[in-house]
Amino acid sequence: MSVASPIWEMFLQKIDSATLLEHASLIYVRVVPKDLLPALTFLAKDDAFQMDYLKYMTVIDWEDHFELVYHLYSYRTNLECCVSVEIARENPIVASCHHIWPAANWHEREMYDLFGVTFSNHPNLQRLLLPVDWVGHPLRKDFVEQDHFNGVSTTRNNVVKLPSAREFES
Amino acid sequence: MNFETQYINDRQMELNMGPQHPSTHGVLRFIVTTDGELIEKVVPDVGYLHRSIEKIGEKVSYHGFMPYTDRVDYVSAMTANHAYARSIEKMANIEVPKRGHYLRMLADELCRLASHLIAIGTYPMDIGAVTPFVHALREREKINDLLEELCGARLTYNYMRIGGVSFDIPQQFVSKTKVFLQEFAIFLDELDRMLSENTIFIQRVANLAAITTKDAIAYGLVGPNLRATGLHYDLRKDQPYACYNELDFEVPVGKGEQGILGDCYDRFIVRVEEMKQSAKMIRQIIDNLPEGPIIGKAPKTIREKDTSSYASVESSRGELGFFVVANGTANAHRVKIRSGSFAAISMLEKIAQGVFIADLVAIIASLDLVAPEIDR
Amino acid sequence: MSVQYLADAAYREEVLLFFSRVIPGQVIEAITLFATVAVFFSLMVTPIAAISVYIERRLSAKMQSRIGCNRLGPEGIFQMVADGIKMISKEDFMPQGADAFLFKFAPYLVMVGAFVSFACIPFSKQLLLADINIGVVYLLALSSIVVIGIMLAGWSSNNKWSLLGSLRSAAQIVSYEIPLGMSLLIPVIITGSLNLQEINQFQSGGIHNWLVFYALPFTVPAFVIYFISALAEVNRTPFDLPEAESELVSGFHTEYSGIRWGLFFIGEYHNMFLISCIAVTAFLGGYQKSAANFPFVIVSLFFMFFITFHILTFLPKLGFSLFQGKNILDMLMFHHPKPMRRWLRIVCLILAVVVSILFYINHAHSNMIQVVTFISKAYFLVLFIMWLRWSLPRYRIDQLMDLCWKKLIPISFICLCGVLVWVVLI
Amino acid sequence: MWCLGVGGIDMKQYILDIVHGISSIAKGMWVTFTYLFKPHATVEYPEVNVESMLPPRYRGILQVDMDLCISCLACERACPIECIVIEDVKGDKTFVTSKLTQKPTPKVKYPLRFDIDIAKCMFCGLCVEPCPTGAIHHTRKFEGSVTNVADLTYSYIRDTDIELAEKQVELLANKKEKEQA
Repeated sequence: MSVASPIWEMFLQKIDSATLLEHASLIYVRVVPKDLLPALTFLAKDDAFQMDYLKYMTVIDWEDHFELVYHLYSYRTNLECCVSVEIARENPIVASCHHIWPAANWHEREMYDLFGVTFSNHPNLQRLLLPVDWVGHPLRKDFVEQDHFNGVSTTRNNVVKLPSAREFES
Repeated sequence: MNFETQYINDRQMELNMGPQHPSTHGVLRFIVTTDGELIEKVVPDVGYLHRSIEKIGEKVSYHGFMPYTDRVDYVSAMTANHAYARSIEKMANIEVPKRGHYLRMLADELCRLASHLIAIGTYPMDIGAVTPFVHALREREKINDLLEELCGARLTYNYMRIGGVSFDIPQQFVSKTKVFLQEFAIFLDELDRMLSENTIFIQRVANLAAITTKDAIAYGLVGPNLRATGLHYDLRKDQPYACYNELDFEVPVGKGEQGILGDCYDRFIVRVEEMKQSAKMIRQIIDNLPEGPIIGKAPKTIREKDTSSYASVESSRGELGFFVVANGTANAHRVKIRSGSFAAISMLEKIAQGVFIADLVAIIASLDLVAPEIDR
Repeated sequence: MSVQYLADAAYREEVLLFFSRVIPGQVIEAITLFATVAVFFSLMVTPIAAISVYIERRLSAKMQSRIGCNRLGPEGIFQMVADGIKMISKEDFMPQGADAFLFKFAPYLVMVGAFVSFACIPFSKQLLLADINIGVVYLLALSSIVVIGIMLAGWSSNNKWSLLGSLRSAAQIVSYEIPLGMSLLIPVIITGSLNLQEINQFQSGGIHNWLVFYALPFTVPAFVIYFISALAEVNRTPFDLPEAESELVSGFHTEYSGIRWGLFFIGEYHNMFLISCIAVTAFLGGYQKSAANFPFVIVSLFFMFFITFHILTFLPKLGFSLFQGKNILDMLMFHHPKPMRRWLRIVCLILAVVVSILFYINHAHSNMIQVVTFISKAYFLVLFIMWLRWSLPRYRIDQLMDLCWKKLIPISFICLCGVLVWVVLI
Repeated sequence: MWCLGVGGIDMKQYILDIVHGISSIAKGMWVTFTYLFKPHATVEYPEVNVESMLPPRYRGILQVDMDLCISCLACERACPIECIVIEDVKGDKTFVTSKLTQKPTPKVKYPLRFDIDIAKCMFCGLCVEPCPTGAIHHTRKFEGSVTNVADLTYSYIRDTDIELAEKQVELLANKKEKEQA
């Protein structure tokens, strides 16, 4: 399904601020944050697309901004595309799309946990993988790991670098 | 997830199932509010096995990341290798020779057998029958011996390289696989007699936590769990990769023999059928292995400029995909791993309502959840 | 016929005389009875429970294509001793917040329920500890003591999981007592007496006199129902819900350790042997002489010779090496060479067959032969229970209840009425 | 005797369930019974020498053959965990026959320290692949239990290698003097 096919033309008229590009045979729909939700609902509900399967949602940290990627696929029309949107790095707020795909519930919680992206009207936005009292969001590029967590040191001295390594009796 | 144990009312109590519990597969924890036997609400608490493999992906070169992909799903590690290799090959458009594809398929199918053996072994053990588990492990040991001969390791293989595979098959590998396939057929027949028709097993498992196809797709369920709901979708058939189109095999789909379509029994039967299909495929692969090199031309250090690629493989727990974003340096900018168990456990809260505690254990086992895939 | 064989020893009169001035007669009677039960027990039944622990481990290993315990002593026989020592030497702590007195008291209740009900089982014509003329009622009463013990254990160990386990077992045992009682009534009706000794005398003669075949369409299902509900009484698979490892960690005895856990463990194996003894006395013609005894006797004699021969051939080697000063632990890891092991098995088998034929010929005279036939028949059922455990999954609590109330009780009613009609007409 | 369908339960189905139940349980138990006569599939580990049973490609604990090592640091770069540490010194050129290609490969740098932290190593085999002379290779040893983790840092340098390194440095030094003179 190349980019120039009629379906995508119809999509562009519907969501005019979107731009299409292609990486490694995967169609990217770059969208402005304002009409992220309309684009997603259109892709999910429209009978030309019927993208009912949200493969995953992820955030890419480009040092100056976040890029939020939704990878969608549809079982009926065998269409696949990535909707991506650029959001600010400092406390980004995005509308949650768990009402369209319930699968998004846990993906959004993981994004909140590892990147710090808060999703508005999410039913239960808490940390998913990390302990409740963890400070910071590890997958961000500027994350610095404290050397103690609840009194447990998080670093192990690199034995190899010490000069006095022991003799190996082969 | 804040869990001060509130005192709900005099009829309900909060039960902590896991992370040290005999029947949570790997390190998972379930906060169960129950009145003793019937479960009112299950809240899974994950993250005990979170090693942040995605952060390691940003620190290690493309070739160096391959051993870490084994650790994403250590029960069927070959499929994770295969998915990562395909994603990088797609990005840097590297050609894999035909024999390389065939060896990859052989390793994938052997690993699918090993993983399903664990799935159908631990499933009856959680329901009480201990012997099938030990026999399933005995068969899995034979597969581990074969894979050990092929690539040198038993669990975390690191067998595939970007552009192909690292070793060719040793001399008597084909005859040893044939001997294994015969013994495996005997085991499958025993398994049917011991479990698939056993009334206690059927009573315990039929009509339990049935999932409709619509809900499964909405929650992103994949693999045998999705096929058990009746949807005929398999990556190897619908988006064929690595010469799967040259093999002939059927995709088993749940038929609702013992009760509602998509219940725990269907998930079990779909996995047993898949093992038969995989055994058939292995026989076809070792019969007509093409000649030729086993690895294509892949540059020593891969440097890709701001492209990203996603490739997925039908692992034993459904679609396992790697989304890799490159930024021109020798290391990947971002590696996102999409795994089957993550979707399955996010659905547990919905399907495990109003069941018994004994059934919750059976549902967890039927979804074939594996902790490393959920927490990555 | 109320003469107790062992209790009739000479010392009873002096004891009576000495205490009669202090304690009334009946209390002394009861004390001497329990004394003999305790002595009899340590000699006869506890070794059988210990052997069945070892055999269950080896049998389950064989069924799972494993080897099982074969390190301690030849063929791993001293594993029994090692288990015992471990149980005694391990520390048995009490969880914080546990109800101290009940926690300590629960194992004894379970143990008493299992041990004391052996008093009325007739092992042979003379070897019967207490010729209680209400034997069957005595047995049913004791099985409810075990329920109290399990509930106490579950409640007092201050752990939600064990509380769940004990409540499950209470529901299970109480509801399975009805089919148990029903099916045990049938031999009582046929023989007309509650006393187990008379039930057994009624079945003398060959296999055709066994009560199982007495009113065929009704007593065979009654035996099957008795066996199933006895399994539920004892929490063995497919009814081992109270200690379901995969759900409730290990049910009511999660918090126990050391000898307290040991008491539960021994209690379980005693109960298993007890229900098979009752089944044999009530339905399968107890110690009576019959041609059908051959397979049972051969198997159990083979086991006995197997264990004694291995210990006999091991002792000189042990003595010799002790003389040489080797330390005992290495010696215990002793294996016979392979050919010798095969030879020993063949010799044991031949000897078992010959001795069982001898037993069959002069069966009526000696009391010991009757005991051996009775135990080997009971032990065959114990092996069957073990075989069940390693091949069947577990029932859920509501299916368990459904099986009991919807299937077992109706059928046992039908059998009971059938036998009533049968006894009246024929 | 008992008219079918009384009391709301279908009598035929009731009996069929019982018959099916007993027959399927009996089939299952027959399978476990047949296992009583089949040989065991397990191996008694301490008695049986498992190392000899392992296939030739088994990836066990690493071993480095210092005579072949030309200290090209390929293995140190390839290791994703960075658990290999090599310090070397430049010396006179000599030739070493590589185990893989049997061709003489030039050896310019001489290692003074070659340590691998086996505790961190995941035996992935990525270091063995790029080695030109096949110096670093897997053995079939897998028993790596030690009392102190530091004991698992194996250092493969022997005294002869250090003397060889010093000798080559002097050779190179006086060769340089000869060129300047």
